[in-house]
Amino acid sequence: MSADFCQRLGRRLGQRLGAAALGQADYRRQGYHLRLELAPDHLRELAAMMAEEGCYLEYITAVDRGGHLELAYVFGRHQEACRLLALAAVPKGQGVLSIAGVFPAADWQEREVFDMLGQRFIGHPNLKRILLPEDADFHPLLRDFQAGPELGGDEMEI
Amino acid sequence: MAWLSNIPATVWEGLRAFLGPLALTMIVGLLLTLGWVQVNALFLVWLERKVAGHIQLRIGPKEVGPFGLLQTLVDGVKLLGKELITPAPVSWPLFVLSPILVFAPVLVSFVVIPFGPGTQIRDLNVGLMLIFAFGGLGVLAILMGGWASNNKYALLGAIRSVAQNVAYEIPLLLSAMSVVIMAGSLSFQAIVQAQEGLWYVFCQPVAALLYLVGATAETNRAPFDIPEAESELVAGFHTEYSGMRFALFFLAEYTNMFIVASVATALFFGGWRGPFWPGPWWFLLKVYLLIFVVIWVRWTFPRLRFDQLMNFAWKYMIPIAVLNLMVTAVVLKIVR
Amino acid sequence: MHRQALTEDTFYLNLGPQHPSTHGVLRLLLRLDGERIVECQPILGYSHRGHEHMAQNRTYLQFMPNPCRMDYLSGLMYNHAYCLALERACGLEVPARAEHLRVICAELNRISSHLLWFGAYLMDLGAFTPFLYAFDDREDILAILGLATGSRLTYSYCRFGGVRDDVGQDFLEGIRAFIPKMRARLKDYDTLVTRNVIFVNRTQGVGVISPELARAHALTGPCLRASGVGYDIRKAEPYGLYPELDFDIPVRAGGDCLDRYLVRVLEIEQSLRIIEQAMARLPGGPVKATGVPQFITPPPGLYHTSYETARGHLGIFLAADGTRVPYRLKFRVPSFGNLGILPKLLPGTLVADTIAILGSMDVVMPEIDR
Amino acid sequence: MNALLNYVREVIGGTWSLATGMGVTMRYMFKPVTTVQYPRQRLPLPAAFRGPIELVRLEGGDHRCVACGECFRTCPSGVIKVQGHKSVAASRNQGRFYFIDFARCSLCGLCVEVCPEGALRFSRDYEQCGLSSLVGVQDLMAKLKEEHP
Repeated sequence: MSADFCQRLGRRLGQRLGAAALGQADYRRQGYHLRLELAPDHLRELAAMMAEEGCYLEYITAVDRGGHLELAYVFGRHQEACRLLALAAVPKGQGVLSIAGVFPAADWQEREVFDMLGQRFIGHPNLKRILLPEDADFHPLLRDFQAGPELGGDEMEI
Repeated sequence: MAWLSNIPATVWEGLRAFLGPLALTMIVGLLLTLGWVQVNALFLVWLERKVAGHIQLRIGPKEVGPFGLLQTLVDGVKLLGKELITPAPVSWPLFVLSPILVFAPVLVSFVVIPFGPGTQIRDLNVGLMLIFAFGGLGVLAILMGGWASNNKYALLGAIRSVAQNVAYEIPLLLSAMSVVIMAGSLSFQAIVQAQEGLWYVFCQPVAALLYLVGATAETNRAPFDIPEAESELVAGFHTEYSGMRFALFFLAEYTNMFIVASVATALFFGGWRGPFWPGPWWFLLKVYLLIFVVIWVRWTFPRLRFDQLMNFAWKYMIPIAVLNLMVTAVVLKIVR
Repeated sequence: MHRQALTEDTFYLNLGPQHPSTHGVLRLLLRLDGERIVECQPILGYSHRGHEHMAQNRTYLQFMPNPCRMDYLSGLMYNHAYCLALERACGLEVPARAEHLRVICAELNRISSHLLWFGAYLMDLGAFTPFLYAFDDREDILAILGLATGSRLTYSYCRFGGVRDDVGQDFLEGIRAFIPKMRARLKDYDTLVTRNVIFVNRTQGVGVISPELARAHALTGPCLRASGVGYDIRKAEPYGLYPELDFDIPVRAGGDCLDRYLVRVLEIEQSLRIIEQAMARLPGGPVKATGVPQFITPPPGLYHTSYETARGHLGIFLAADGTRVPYRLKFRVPSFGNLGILPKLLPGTLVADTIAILGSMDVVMPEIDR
Repeated sequence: MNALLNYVREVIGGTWSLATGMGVTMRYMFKPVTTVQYPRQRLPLPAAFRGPIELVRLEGGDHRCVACGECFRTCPSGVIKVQGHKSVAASRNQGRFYFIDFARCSLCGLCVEVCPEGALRFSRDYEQCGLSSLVGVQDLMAKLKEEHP
């Protein structure tokens, strides 16, 4: 049953958002069933589709890949195990459309991504820092950020 | 006044000649009352902590004095030594006046508490009325303190306190009224005398229950402690008070408990009546048993919500109290 | 907040960050009309310690003590989840005895977390005594877990490919004595709290969350299951020993505070069942896999692991780059989603309800702030 | 009529639930106290207790540390500094200083686990306090000598 839904979702996503970027993942090892790479412009369309399918937004996160941020949207489903990892490569400094209107849960998730990695979300109702103080002038999860001694950081041997 | 006979005769005679018998009784009574209030509060706080401790599988105070009896005294000394903080934006005359005003009416109520036959500072023929009248003043002081504190939690606590007291004084008075009808007097001595054969708690069980519930609410005790609900309003109306001012609120609360329990004892539990021992012992025993029940209730139940509290008063307690009063009146009319 | 919206009828109240009922350092900026809430804005981050940043500066093993410190109430489960994430990514097998011990300890931890919540929630509602009864029971669990893990709160018991140490006979006997005691206590809790008319009135119909709202706000754990959705990672995507065990997922349909309370109390019973089964079939053998490299290195790629903690769905997202240091490690914490519904839920309720609703969500602030 | 019946049932049911609740607290009041009066009574420490680390003492006050540095490379908080020297008589390296800052140590115990020589163990001392964060900095080698001169 789980596989059925996943296949159907995969087909639909493939039709709408480009089949080439859609891949099956090794669930036992990677923990998600579908992996989708899409253009940032399609994010809101994807969110609308996932809301239609009755999935929920598990989380949004981003990985700093040097020149660009790799935004990761993870959707899950209550009825059966079907997890979608949607990846969108966004050049640093470029905003993407917010999906907070579709998934209210995205409100805080997007704020966290903004807070930690500086990704701006266009159309977000209240995009400001969530965990760090409002006057912080850095984004700590960017790879070039070094916690100085004033933040309690010091050199470590690894 | 037999209970004053131990005072050396010369002092007694001289003072009586100077002041007259009535004034002297008042002064000695006042001094005794002041002392009694302190001792009573010390004991009650200790009792509360000890009972709470054992209900909660702990010991409670044990370090200072035997069984920790002096713990409260030490706490009181600590509070005396603390700074009286007056935050800058408070309205200070009211802020300072409030703890005094909350304590004074409680003290006055002692005038009519009937510890024994004749062991009473004054037996007023409107004794019950006096207690309720002065009891009503306390809420004014709480409102003053809460409002003057210029703190939102304190203000919310004060508002709650006023609404709660307005609602709960009605069933309190109504249930006391049932007893007054039966005894035919507002004087405590007369009411206790009237319970010669049978305590009123057996003739008026509903009124007794209503009185105890109303009294718990009147003294802001859990589960009716919403004016100072610490998990909602931090400390309610006395959030901004420190040191001795806070201690006065505390003292007033425990003395108030004693007074409402005394009134309950006099109204429903036969006052000083009891075999073998002299009256005052019985009276105190009954009072402290009632207080124990109040403490026991506090450490068992969650707190009511504000609107539920009002609902409870207006939808359950007042109708039942009115009904009880009417039934009492009708039955008395038929019987007598 | 918007200054111009401040009319004479409403005022702002800062509930927290130092407040008896915010469970850690949460600040709720409330706009009140009398005692009724018009608007609520949670302000987070008071206990942000930068765990995700720390992860990028430590080897996988060095990060081991950190997950316990995110949600200190279900530290062992976080620890288990972290090991699970790495074991899946590296394809490590865990010996059967270790799997059993992990499940026993994790469920004990779940009970202790629920007990603490139970006590704290009752304290929020003004009843102090159940708090100490719950702590008495919790003390037993902490003592038992201390026997196995050597620690009482931040257990750090699991290791990649197993657990740190084998347990002794005293651990097993402690559990055998604990289970009947806990069952007897649950009966007392039922009489003292669950049936209490004041408690029922305080919680019934308060803070109702519909299943749709719960999905939109990504609620998980007992909060979701109280809204009639039987979603539990232990059943939906079973890990460890769970597929082999027989247990139920308590689901309630009302979505109010009372149902959230009941779901957690029923979960304590189910956890006891799980522990009994795991104890009955506890095999012998090693507790650590052999051949686990000293510096564990998952192959490059993106990994996700789901875990059901006491508060809900914990997701661990790992971007590995083939070194011994995580490239990016993200924790999807359950409380983050559960707290996010608050601005939606609170308007129109009373201050006392705010405390009841906030308490019923069972948020742990250090987990949200990370 | 029905409403009145419900009203009465509500009142009686509510009162009964309160009374049974009070029964529970009254019963607990006479149960034995479960708290431990700490400075006077102490609970036994579990055998696995993960306290601050100490060096395993060998016969003659010696220790096994060879200053390989495994512990300070593993320490997540970076609070360990070890220095050793090669003595002429012994054929291998021997630890001379073992500095650790307990004020920043999180008691994770990874150092004990990775030690290839088994030179470290958990102490049973849980009463650690001091007036400054500097008292946490201790030399375990010196401590070993102090305690067993």
